[in-house]
Amino acid sequence: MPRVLMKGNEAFGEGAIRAGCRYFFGYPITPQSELPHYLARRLPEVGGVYLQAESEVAAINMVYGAAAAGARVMTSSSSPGISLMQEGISYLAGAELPCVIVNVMRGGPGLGNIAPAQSDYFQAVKGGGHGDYRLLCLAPSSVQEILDLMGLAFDLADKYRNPVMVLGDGILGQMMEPVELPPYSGELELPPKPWATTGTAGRGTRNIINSLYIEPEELEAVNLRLRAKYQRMEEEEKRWETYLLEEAELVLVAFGTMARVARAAVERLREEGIAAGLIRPITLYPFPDAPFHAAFSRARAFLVVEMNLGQMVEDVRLTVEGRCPVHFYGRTGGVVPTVAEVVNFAKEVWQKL
Amino acid sequence: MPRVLMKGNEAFGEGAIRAGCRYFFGYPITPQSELPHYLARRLPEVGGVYLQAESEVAAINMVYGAAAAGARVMTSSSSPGISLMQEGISYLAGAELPCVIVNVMRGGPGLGNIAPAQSDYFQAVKGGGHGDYRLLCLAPSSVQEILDLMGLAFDLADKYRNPVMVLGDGILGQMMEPVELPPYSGELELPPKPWATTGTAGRGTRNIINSLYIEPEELEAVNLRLRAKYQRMEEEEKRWETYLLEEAELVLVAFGTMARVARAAVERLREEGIAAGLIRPITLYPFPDAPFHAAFSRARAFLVVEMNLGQMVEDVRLTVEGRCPVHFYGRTGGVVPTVAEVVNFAKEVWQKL
Amino acid sequence: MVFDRERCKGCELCVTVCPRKILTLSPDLNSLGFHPAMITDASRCTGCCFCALMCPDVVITVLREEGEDAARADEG
Amino acid sequence: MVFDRERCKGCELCVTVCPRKILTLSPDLNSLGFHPAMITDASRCTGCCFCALMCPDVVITVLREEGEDAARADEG
Amino acid sequence: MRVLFERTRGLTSKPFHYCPGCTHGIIHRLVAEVLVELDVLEKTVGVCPVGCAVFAYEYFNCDMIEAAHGRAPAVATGVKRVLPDRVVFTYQGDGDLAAIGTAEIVHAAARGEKITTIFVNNAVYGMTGGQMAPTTLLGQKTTTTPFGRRAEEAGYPLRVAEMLATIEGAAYVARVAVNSPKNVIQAKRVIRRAFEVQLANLGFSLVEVLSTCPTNWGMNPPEALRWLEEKMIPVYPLGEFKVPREEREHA
Amino acid sequence: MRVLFERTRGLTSKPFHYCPGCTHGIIHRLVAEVLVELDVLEKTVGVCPVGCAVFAYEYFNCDMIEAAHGRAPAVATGVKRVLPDRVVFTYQGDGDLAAIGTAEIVHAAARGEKITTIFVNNAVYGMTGGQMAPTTLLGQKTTTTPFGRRAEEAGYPLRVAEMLATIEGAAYVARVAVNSPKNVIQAKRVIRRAFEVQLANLGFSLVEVLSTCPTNWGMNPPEALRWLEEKMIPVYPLGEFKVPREEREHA
Amino acid sequence: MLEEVLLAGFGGQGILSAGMLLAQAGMAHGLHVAWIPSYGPEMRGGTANCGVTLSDRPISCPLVTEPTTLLAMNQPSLDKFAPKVKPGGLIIYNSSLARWDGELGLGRRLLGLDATAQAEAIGNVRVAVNVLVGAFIALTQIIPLERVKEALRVVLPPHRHHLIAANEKALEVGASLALAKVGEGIALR
Amino acid sequence: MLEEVLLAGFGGQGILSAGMLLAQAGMAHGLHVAWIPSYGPEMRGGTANCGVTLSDRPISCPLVTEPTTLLAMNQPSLDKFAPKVKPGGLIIYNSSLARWDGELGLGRRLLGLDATAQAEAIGNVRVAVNVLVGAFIALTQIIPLERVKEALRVVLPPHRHHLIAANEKALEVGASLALAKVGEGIALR
Ligand SMILES: Cc1ncc(C[n+]2csc(CCOP(=O)(O)OP(=O)(O)O)c2C)c(N)n1
Ligand SMILES: Cc1ncc(C[n+]2csc(CCOP(=O)(O)OP(=O)(O)O)c2C)c(N)n1
Ligand code: SF4
Ligand code: SF4
Ligand code: SF4
Ligand code: SF4
Repeated sequence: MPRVLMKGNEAFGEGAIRAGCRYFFGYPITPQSELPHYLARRLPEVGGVYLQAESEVAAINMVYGAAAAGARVMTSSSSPGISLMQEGISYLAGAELPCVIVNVMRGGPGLGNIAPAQSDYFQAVKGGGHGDYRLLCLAPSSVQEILDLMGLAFDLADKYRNPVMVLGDGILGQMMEPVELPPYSGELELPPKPWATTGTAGRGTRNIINSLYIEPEELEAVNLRLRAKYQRMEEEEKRWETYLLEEAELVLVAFGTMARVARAAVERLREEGIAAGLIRPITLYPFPDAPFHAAFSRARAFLVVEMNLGQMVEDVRLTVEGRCPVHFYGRTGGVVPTVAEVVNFAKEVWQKL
Repeated sequence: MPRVLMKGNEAFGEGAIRAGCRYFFGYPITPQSELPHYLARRLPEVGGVYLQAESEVAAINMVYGAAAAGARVMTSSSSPGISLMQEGISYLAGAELPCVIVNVMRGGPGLGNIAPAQSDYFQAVKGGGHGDYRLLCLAPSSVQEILDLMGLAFDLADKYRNPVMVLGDGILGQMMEPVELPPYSGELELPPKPWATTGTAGRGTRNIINSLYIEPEELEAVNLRLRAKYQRMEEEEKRWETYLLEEAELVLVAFGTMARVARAAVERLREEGIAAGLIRPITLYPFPDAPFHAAFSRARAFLVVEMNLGQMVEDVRLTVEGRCPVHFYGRTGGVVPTVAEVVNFAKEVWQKL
Repeated sequence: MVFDRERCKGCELCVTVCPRKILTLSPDLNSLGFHPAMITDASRCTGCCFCALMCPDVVITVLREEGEDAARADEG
Repeated sequence: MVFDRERCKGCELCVTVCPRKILTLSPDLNSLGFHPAMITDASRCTGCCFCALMCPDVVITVLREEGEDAARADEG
Repeated sequence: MRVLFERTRGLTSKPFHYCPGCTHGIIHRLVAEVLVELDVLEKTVGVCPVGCAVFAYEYFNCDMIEAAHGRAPAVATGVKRVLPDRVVFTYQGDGDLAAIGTAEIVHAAARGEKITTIFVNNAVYGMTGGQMAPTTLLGQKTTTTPFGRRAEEAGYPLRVAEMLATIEGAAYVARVAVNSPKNVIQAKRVIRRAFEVQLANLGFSLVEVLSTCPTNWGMNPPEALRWLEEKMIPVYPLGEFKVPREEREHA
Repeated sequence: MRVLFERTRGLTSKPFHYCPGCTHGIIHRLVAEVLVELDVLEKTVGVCPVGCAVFAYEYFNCDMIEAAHGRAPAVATGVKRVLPDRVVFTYQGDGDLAAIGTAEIVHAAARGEKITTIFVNNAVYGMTGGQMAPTTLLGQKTTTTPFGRRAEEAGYPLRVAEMLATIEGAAYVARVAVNSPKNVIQAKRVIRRAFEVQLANLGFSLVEVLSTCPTNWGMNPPEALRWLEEKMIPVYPLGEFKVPREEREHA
Repeated sequence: MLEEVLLAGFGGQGILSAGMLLAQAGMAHGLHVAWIPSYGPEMRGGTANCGVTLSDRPISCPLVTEPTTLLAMNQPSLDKFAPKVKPGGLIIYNSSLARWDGELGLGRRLLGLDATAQAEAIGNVRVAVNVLVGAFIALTQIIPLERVKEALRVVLPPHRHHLIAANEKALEVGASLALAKVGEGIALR
Repeated sequence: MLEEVLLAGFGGQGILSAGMLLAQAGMAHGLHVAWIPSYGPEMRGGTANCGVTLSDRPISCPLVTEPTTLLAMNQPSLDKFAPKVKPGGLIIYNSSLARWDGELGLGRRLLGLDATAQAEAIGNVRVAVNVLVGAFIALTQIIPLERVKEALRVVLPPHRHHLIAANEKALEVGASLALAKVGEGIALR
């Protein structure tokens, strides 16, 4: 398999193309701009459409239109731009339209900066928009995984007719790593979308894409149908990776770039004789509880490390439910915790156990 | 004290005026439109400015400008409109600008409907926008309390230089109840805002309102300063009401309109000999944990009731941390659980204890 | 002319624009609670369709016996 | 003429617009790593200020001895 | 029996929910008739606004999408880019298009997006209870200009057709009214023209239709027609503001 | 010694972070000089965009606010409504104003908001790495139009001054360029005029300034000035597109 | 004492104001009150209804889901809400526009008054709803009729004060018709 | 084996491409590699730096916070990053634009090469950074120099392929200068 050096932002794009995505609507923002640059070049080559929208608000609504028309479609942005998409995301969820949204997170709040961060976790997994909806949320931690998860993202979006968010950060977007890139095989056989609004010709009945249900009981029924989907996701789609978890007494928990740092920290802690291990959630929603349950028998403490001031730690605490202490170490505003910092903090936790 | 019959939406407006708010920027949306209608009439009477913005995005940014200029200022909307404000809210938090945002929640996701709901709880308390910020969030449950909490909201916004969200719902906005309305005394003495951008004349130094800190360490310092504020809020601003909590074995938890229904349910349960009680959080962030701690000694179960599919219940579970079972009953999409439904569900829970 | 009574909301736009003034609202209510429009003197209708063009609820169908046109043309 | 050397980014806009062609970039670098602009023959400067008007970094101050204007006027 | 006028199959049989005398209904009919007459109903995808026409998906007898408030042109763009051989239109009110959706309509025009927009200007926000719209006339009372719109605080009426006509990608921009049979006939001609421009791939087309809102204007329907004629048309003159380049050259 | 030209106190002493030869710096200086000459610096509040001028708050020697991308006109509106006797201006790029901020600028104009907007049109998104702007010329290569902007996919250049001039509340709308000393002098005159319109409470004023982006145009600074002259000005003609009503009547 | 009144009818029949009238009068009479409209899709000419709670104790839940009294101004309202009335509750309907043929049971009392006709006789159809309100007051005696009349002055905007007389008349007509019917015995269905 | 290289200098000195060159060559040589730029505010003409990790084991953390080697192309980069180099690490700097007078300690090795001057001699200032890269390769032997030369073909876009010779030359010059200096003994500071 040929290995090539690829930027994370390009891998989002190439992964999308290989998943059969032919439509991109977006608005430039650092640190994800190489993604639109890549697709502006690459999509025309495969007969697709790259369109720079006038804003993120327009972009997400173009995605809505293209998804309604039955296409595999995506957008991408970074934190402030994703905030602007919240109404549109809620509409996509409400109208049950599949699409993929990439957030290459940067420092916040406000204009913040363009350094890497993970402080949009809550927004992604609890619903930054209005209403009782959820996004299926994937968190790659290497360039290869970006490529792979983009394929999964489009499949899951179609499977559940739900928007899927792929959460990256400035480092993941900017860094290059070798990836295995099989020769590109062209068009995929994609699942049919008989519900799409493509004109009634040849169908007879009208298709309608809508999220308005003026009668509360009807809207509740829609919400219950959505919830049933989310429950199905919780049963079928939880994904995670563990590292040295079996005999771990101190369990680090981290996602994305932070999981790379945490993994190196686990290695160093092991070198120093501390029985550390790692849980890396790959799906952030649904949040993977199984590895925690597996860890309870031996774990004496959990240590959640994030590039924020404590967000995923809440889901960990909801999972652990007081069974053992949950600690947190985070840096924010674009500061990336170093391996040394995490190791030091972990040792402090360990000593106090 | 004269009592007058007043609509909740009008009480938001009158409460703001009595708190010294003279600037309103907003965009119409049901079920909160009586609020702008009221202020369009009332603000000119007190020398204030009512301005209908071209959108919620513009409205929240006008609020940003007016707050930067040192004014007490507010906006209001309902769910989809609040989603559109998420970027602006994150900027307000990042630039530490005080203001009040009213969300009269309706059924979602998407266009949903205009019936009452509480499904924007997550968005309000976990941060629907990007970054590590928090809104101070107040939840009135009667028209009188709307009037009172609006005053508190403006004071807290100024005290913390942070946006404050007041969460209502369609019922609270639309219903009329008698309120005590002391004769209006006119101008308030408001705290000075030496940081406001009002022109350098008479000051010499320049004031700058900003949320951009290109160096990660600087942005982190800002975030840590914000966190220190949030911790101060957690120490000083938690507010709640309890009802028959002292001897309660089954503790209902509800906010806003739902707390009215829950209170009636507690009364009925008591009539039926079940030792029910109620915790009604008034601040949703910071979430009031004290009454839970007070309840642990006797409580055998918590029952959270919401007009959504389960949002505040997460904060309850984070507070209870597995100490005793936490149950949930919710309706969504604009359906309001009736007293009878809540009573029935509570009895089921009770019987299984 | 055929009025779809149950769709009519009694807005009187047809009544207003009829050049012959032969439309009016009927005194009784339809099930929506509106007084539906009706024609008072069908024989004077020229088939100009102004009423149908202006009816916001697409209540009116205008029909015409073959050959009727010529007969009416000289009337007005 | 005074150039604030350390602000200059060597963009050459001043050089381009000088009607007398008496500006150039100096061969040495300033601390930003740019070759700053300099004047080659101050005596030929007419004080037209074109350079200062075009300098995006407000590097240039144009000064003039009293009475100098008249002396230069007939030169060009 | 000859049928001089009958309900078009471009509409479903569902009765409109509009207020008595609201001319939204006339405009619906015209659009539906044009789609049938151009024989494109089966390949049309319509996009509804948020506004009184929010339920338009129940009336137009073709595939329909409900867009977020103001975003119909973006949604239509998404559809058209995926399905360039379909006919795509948006139907939008003046709050939807001229306020919250300003950026979306300007840029759909700037891109020369091959869609058709039916823009219903009734000088007020109908659905939400009669608030001021960008198109509200000076002096007009609404629920948010209770003392009448004053330019000093609330600005001036926005002339959308004139503004969009300055944009290169806008191939056809016209304003019509539906206050009289004559104007209704003309409106239909213009709407047809707008769709023909789309079918000929000439660029973006928009028809601004002056319409009534008896409910929020506080008038009965015939009065509302007169108000439209007497007050609105002087501020919003009817006519074609932009025609496709070729036609201009031949003129 | 007579000073023919010196740094204005309207600017702080902070060196600009702009690329070598970027004419953002010239425009900053002109605005600062005008504020000093009109003697309003101490009562001015400026609003910065998101774009290369994002750090403008470090350069203008007056109170400054950093707005969200595109929202400067809304922010300025908030300020001006609270402080009607202050001078309020926005400084915005063509991504900021003509793309994401379209609705805000159109409606600030429609409201006749008494603010002044300095609109820097450099035909590209500078800060984020040279993507297409709404003002990018046809055929121009950018990072998101790698094969040159084609109208078919990416639409036509938006002429902001011409579009805004159709709006009643816009009192003064003009386009200038800063590619030559002569044009710089004219630009300053026009910017001064725009602020005078604000001071006279006549309504909204906007100056579109054609500016260079040598970095993203891939040219050296003198080449960029020539490109502006030869390519941009023909598409974006200079001139006053709207002057206050009084002046029009006297003309 | 707790009365949960549901008023329902066509938009334009003055349902919401009639509810406010009750709430205002109740408040003036020293009761705890709450008024909640159902604000459906902003379709004009649709249906309108509101709930009014009148109580001598603080009102926990202001929502009226099982009314003790229904005032129904048209057929759809009567059909829809009559079955929701509490056992033993009261239903007063506008027999000019609605009729009841079904079963109710559970001791609910049913009273039809030709409110629209009465209002036309008074000279203003729009006061019809107050015929039902007057009847409700007369039958329950929850608030003195005088208080309700006084409340008209607060609830009606000044430019409608010329309609006070007609409204008072409607209240009176309703009250006396109801009392007369009580004399006749209200149907128990 | 694990090398964490930090390359730093002015924007425009080709720092990022030089890092990519190392990563590409490392990958071709069968190593695990990662490349991370620091992407500061998009101010042109500022500083640029990137980290390259080269390892024979999978790379856990691709961030280079304590480099084993620093390649510094100008004074600010040298000043800023030299103190961050791991104990025993290697620092190679462009002595045409930077000088080091301070203390380093911890066994770090310091080597100054007049890269800019050498590049000018070669005929293209922009290849200067590869003088340092060549030196790094020669001193660490982590990848054969040939592999690095081959990688030029991948990293340089086709329209820059005419520059391959100059780049190769710079790599060679750097390598031989470094080996010569090693002969002389690299300063331990
Ligand atoms: C984001 C958002 N903001 C506001 C609303 C509320 N809203 C619904 S329709 C409407 C305006 C309708 O006016 P117009 O577009 O003129 O259409 P009309 O009803 O007059 O036909 C508004 C503000 C909404 N649904 N979503
Ligand atoms: C909501 C949001 N979207 C996108 C961005 C990224 N962004 C920053 S500046 C900019 C465009 C800058 O271009 P322009 O306004 O033309 O100014 P210039 O840099 O050319 O001076 C963009 C898209 C952002 N910061 N926020
Ligand atoms: S125009 Fe139509 S809806 Fe109106 S009265 Fe005539 S038939 Fe009825
Ligand atoms: S214009 Fe200014 S920055 Fe450019 S070279 Fe001349 S002095 Fe230097
Ligand atoms: S509110 Fe106005 S626009 Fe809406 S349906 Fe009624 S009359 Fe028509
Ligand atoms: S990127 Fe362009 S606009 Fe930005 S500072 Fe550089 S030259 Fe100026």
